[in-house]
Amino acid sequence: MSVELSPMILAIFLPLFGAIAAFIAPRAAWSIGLATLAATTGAVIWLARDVWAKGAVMLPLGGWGAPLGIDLRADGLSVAMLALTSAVGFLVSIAALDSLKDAARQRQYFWPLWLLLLTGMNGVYLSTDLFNLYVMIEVIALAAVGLTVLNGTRDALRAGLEYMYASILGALLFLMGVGFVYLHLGRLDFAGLAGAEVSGSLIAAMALMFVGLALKIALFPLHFWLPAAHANATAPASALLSGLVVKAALYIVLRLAQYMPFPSETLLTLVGLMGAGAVIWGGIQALRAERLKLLVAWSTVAQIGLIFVAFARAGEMGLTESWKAAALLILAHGVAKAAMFLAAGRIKDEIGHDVIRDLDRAPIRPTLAQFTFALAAISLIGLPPSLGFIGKWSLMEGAMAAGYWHWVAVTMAGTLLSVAYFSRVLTAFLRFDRVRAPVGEHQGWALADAAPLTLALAAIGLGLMAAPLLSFIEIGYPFGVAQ
Amino acid sequence: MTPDLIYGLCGVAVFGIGLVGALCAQDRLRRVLALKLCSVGAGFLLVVGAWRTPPATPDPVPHALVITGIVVMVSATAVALALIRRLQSLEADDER
Amino acid sequence: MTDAPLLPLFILLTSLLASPVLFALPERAARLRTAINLGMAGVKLALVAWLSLKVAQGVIYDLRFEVLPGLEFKLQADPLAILFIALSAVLWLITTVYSVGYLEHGPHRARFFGFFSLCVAATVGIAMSGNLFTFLLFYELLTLATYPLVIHRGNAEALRAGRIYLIYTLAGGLVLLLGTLGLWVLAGTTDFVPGGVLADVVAQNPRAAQALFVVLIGALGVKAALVPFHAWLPIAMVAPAPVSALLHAVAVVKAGAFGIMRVVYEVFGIETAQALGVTAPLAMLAAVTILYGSLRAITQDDIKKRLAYSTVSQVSYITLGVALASPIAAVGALAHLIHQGLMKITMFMAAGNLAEGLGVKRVSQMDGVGRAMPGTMLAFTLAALAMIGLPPLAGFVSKWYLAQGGLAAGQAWVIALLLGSSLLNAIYFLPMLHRAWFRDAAPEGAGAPGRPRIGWMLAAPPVTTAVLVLVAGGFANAPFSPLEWTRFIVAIEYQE
Amino acid sequence: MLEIAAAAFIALGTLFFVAGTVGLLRFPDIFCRLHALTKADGLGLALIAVGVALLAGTAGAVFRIALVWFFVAVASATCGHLIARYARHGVRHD
Amino acid sequence: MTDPLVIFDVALALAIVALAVAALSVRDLFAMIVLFVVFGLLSALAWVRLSAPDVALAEAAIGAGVTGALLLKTLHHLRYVSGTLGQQAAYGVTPLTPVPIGVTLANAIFCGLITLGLAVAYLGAPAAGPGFDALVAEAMPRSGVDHPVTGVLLNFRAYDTLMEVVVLLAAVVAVWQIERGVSDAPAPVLGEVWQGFARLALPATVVVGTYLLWVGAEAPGGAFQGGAVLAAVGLLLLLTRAYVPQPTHRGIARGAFVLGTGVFALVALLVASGGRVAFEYPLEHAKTLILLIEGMVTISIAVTLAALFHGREPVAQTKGGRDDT
Repeated sequence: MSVELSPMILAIFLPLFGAIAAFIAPRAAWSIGLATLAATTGAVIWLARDVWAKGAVMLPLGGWGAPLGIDLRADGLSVAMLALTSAVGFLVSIAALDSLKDAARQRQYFWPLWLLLLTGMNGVYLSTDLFNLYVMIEVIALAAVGLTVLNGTRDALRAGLEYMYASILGALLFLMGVGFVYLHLGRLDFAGLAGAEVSGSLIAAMALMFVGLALKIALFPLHFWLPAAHANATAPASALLSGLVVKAALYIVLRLAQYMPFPSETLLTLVGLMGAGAVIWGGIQALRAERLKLLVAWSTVAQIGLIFVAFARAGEMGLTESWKAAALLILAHGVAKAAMFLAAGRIKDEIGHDVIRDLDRAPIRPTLAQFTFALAAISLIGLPPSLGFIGKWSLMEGAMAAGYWHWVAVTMAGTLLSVAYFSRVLTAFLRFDRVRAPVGEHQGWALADAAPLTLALAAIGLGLMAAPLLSFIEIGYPFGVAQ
Repeated sequence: MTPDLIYGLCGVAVFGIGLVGALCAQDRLRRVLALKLCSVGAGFLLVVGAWRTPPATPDPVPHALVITGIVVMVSATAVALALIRRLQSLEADDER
Repeated sequence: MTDAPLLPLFILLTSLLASPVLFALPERAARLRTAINLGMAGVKLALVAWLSLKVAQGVIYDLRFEVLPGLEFKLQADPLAILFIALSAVLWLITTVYSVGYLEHGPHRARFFGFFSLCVAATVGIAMSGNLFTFLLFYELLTLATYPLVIHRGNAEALRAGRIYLIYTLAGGLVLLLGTLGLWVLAGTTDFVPGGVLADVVAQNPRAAQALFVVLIGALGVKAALVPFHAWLPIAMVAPAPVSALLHAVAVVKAGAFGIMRVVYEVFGIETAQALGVTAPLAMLAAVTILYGSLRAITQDDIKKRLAYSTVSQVSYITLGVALASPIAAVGALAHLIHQGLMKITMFMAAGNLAEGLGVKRVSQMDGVGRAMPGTMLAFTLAALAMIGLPPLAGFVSKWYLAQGGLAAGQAWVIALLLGSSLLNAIYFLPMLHRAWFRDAAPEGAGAPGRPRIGWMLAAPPVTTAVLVLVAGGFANAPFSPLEWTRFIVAIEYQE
Repeated sequence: MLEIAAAAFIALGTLFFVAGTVGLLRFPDIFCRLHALTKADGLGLALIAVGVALLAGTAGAVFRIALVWFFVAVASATCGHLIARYARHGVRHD
Repeated sequence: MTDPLVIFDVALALAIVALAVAALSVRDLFAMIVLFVVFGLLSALAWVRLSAPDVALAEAAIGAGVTGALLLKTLHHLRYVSGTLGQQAAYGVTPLTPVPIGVTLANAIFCGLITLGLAVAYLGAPAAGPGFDALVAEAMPRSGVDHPVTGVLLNFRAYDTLMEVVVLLAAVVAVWQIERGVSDAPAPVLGEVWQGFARLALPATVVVGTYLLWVGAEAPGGAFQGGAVLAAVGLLLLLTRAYVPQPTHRGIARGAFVLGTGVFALVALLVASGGRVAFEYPLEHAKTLILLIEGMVTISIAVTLAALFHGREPVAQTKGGRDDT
């Protein structure tokens, strides 16, 4: 009797077993963690090959099949998200080895929490059931809160508690939405949603789920919890939270938009307006932020806004294409923001603080981390040839073709704002006339910088891979076409 | 006036009350409690939804879902309470 | 077909790949760094020579790589590209020698040369871009690569200048993105094709085409320092001398002017642009810039600032030549692309030598410097006279063709403009020459005659470029001279 | 017949509960209130348990009802004790 | 003539709503928790009325019982660290900044409107139409159990249930992580009567918990309800100091936390052979496997809930109580 493995099951179960092992054996946690990440990445590659060869693949768990049972489904988009998660996760894990090397206790808990987080995220990307999604986002929420407060400082705990409240409330709004879906349809799988007629309770369900997810995504004006939480967490945790965790809820919004009969142009405009608000407000706050990590966190708020603008860029008619722009921006932000948070953490560690105004007073210059930060900024600003640029290009192209000039204007304003706030940081990196002590020479290579640098280079280089990337995420994903 | 209607409205009301608490309550403990009220409200909706016609044998699936929801909620509550305890300890240390 | 289809890519990679290596080199490894720098510059020069030969034989290079569906990263090596690459390859080598000498003991050399290399790679990329999308890519890369060079000194003044530079150029880049997108949406392609790709659009929707023209020229005008987008250029002269030399002669300003050429000739097409009625306003704008730059130059005491305003004025000759829409003027414009580069780089390197060797930074300190540094000042004098347009120097050749073109296009006012501008050039350059050669040095102060402490790596480059100025003017009709090559290009652009 | 008896028991039990509740609301201090609650509710519960047991069909059910009565009685006695103790001495820690 | 039970239903619903309002508005936090527990119990009663005894059991045991215990424990801790243990009532332990009444009012109106909207949507919902009941009825014979809710939990939607246990695991990992270095509030002395009660209650609770687990296969009850009741045993042990967690017990505790998840996931994975997929139990072994999973999950739930109540990880007390950087 041989066990038949499926890559989808492995993508969820490997991190789960890894988390269990890492929790039971704290001393070996880091090696278990890295091995698990490597194995999970392998499973995702296996899955990607399957999807590439066969198109979307399904797995009816327990053999029951939806709607009674729960199906796992992988198509281009979900594999792209899985790949983003495991690749970024792997590199962040490597970086975590170094940045947690002096904190035994943090290290001991980092790995089980992070692997549980990975379980939850992979589960989200493969799920096709609304209630299952609710459970998954709770797994993510608890593990993410644990990571947020890993360093145990008072600010981190305060931020973590706010995050927890927002997260639970978001999940409960989602659950209430699930209740309304059940009330109306009598089933909870995506396929059931796809053919549903629009009714009052379905609109209520959608509104509840959207608001709940927006709370988890930190979409303006529900972003209040994010900057403090992401800025005060320890660097690898920040990278995971900002780069990956937010994306899980974003992905659910994309899926819901795919399967829900989207009711109106007005709603899409509203979503776009919220995104525009985030772009502007996040940009202004980033300009005013005094600390490096806070600036980076506010830039996450702005970037999330941009993703929603991309989603709304061409109205209801353009939705069949717009999601691709949003997906590209999601991938771009995931890679670049992880790199940026890791780099910011390195800079903070080396210099000893992260007050932007005084960064240039330090005689120590972590050159490579600063370089990494700059590369990540290029992608986040959206300068060519980075993936961020390609995403922004798709956004503006669609908006322009549809004559939605206001979204073009918002994007340009957001770009200028991001130039302004990132140049504050770059200026501090390159200023030398206020240093008290002689500046050390070239800092040389540090192994801790390897992971963030790789991520930043990927954020730039993936821009040139955009065409194959796009054709991959289109596999098995007939957006806007009811199944 | 059937029980499902009565309790359905009751659930919606409890959810709304919880929402008010989650947004307005200032005490940390009270906010946790408010969130728990929201979850009970959502539970009501699902249990009521199980009462499809004919109401003789309610649908078991939502029942299972609500049980799952209750366990998930107690986990989340425990984490939130642990955060509150730790935070309060730290803040009390600061005052001294 | 070709025997080395990837040749353009190799030319791009010589400097693009040199850059990370230079970044990674430790600060101490000065000799290795110099070796890599000069070696790569030499290799590039050889490759460019090979490429020019091939292109002259009619070989077509065309490299494509799909980035988004239908949207390509495209490198091509047409004669216009060769013109610009050749300029950058020659001047890179010379400037590298100069920079090595200039920065001999300065800080952050690894960083400097890394970005320097990247900057040249961007320039080469701009030259070889086969479509506006690729052009945009390298245009932004150029901005990013030059910013650290501009603020190399790392003090408050440099950072302020850098910030202004970044705001101007990135905003310009953003507008260029808008224009590129507009082109993509309107025409469905961003390719550079002689004769343009917008004929249909202009016929159907002239307003949109006009708007597109304004957006594109506005975006490129920032780097080309067209009034009113010129303010960054005089401020950015706080950069070290080799950077200023490169910025003014090859990289940034020329990238803008080159972009205007591509847009007018190969996006709109000269006939379409004329039909659209947009060339005349562009010519007027160029004329205003020429006069404005010269007028401002007169009052500047800082040598580099005076040179910077002179650049504002001189680069617009190129735009003027393009906008006059006559083949002869076009020859002048293209020749000036080269000639202005040679002249201006000479002057900036000379100015750098004055500052390094004698501490002279202001015009008022220049008394008697000719005797202290005769070689450098001879080169400076030659370049200044060429700028004014003294025959048979290089500047004269381009002005001559521009004037001819103006006449041919029935725009006689161009002659007046050129004469006026030459007069202004004389007004601001001749006093400098007078001070340098005919005044005695002040007994004390910065310009005091002493032993100038500059090595051959600083002294030789300006002399070399001055000789090139002489040669380019004197042998303008020789085969493979810039002028000959521009005639070849104009024949293509005007589809004769 | 059995049903009438059961109804009577339950009604009587409810009466005790009402009395206990009135005591809880009306009595002046904590000890009196405890007294009313524990006494009246204990008896009320017993009466209701008997009434329900009369209606129950099987012996097993009767046994379970008895268990319910027993545990509630023990628990309420313990709770009453703890409350009284707290009211008398306050919380003590070791 | 309306059904007399309707009056009961309306009264119960009103009581539930009133308790919810009271719990949020009462000033004394202790009273708040008590009102909340009553609210939970009445909700459970309402769910019995809606023929959902499993849910009612779970809500009474976990939603009201364990949650109430957790809240009380936290309140006790907060009063201890803020030095207000001696006071009669606990009027808030978080330092409050006064909020303009307008803001509160606006929030309340906003939530009211949302609730009104939801109520309208609910009333407009066509509650008729097919649910899962037919599908469940059809699939029950192949599930290996006789009770539909257990069938759904451990077979049809076993994946959800696995993830729910994972949530519990995540919670206990997070709590151990969060509470490191927090010193424990002294437990109150409860006296001999209480000790005696605990001696009586302990064995009874164990029996009830095990019974609930066992009966789950054919009647209301199951792993979660059983686990919660067994967790009460843990609570009793902890409160009576019959059991004091020691640092040396951590390994066992970790093992107990992950036991349910681990066994559940392993079984789910290992049954996937011979054309079956994950979670597809072979019919002849379904009952055994489900019972195995339920048993392990029950142990994990009981230990985990008790650990959540106890809070911090038992560590050797070093100076200052903190062993981290």
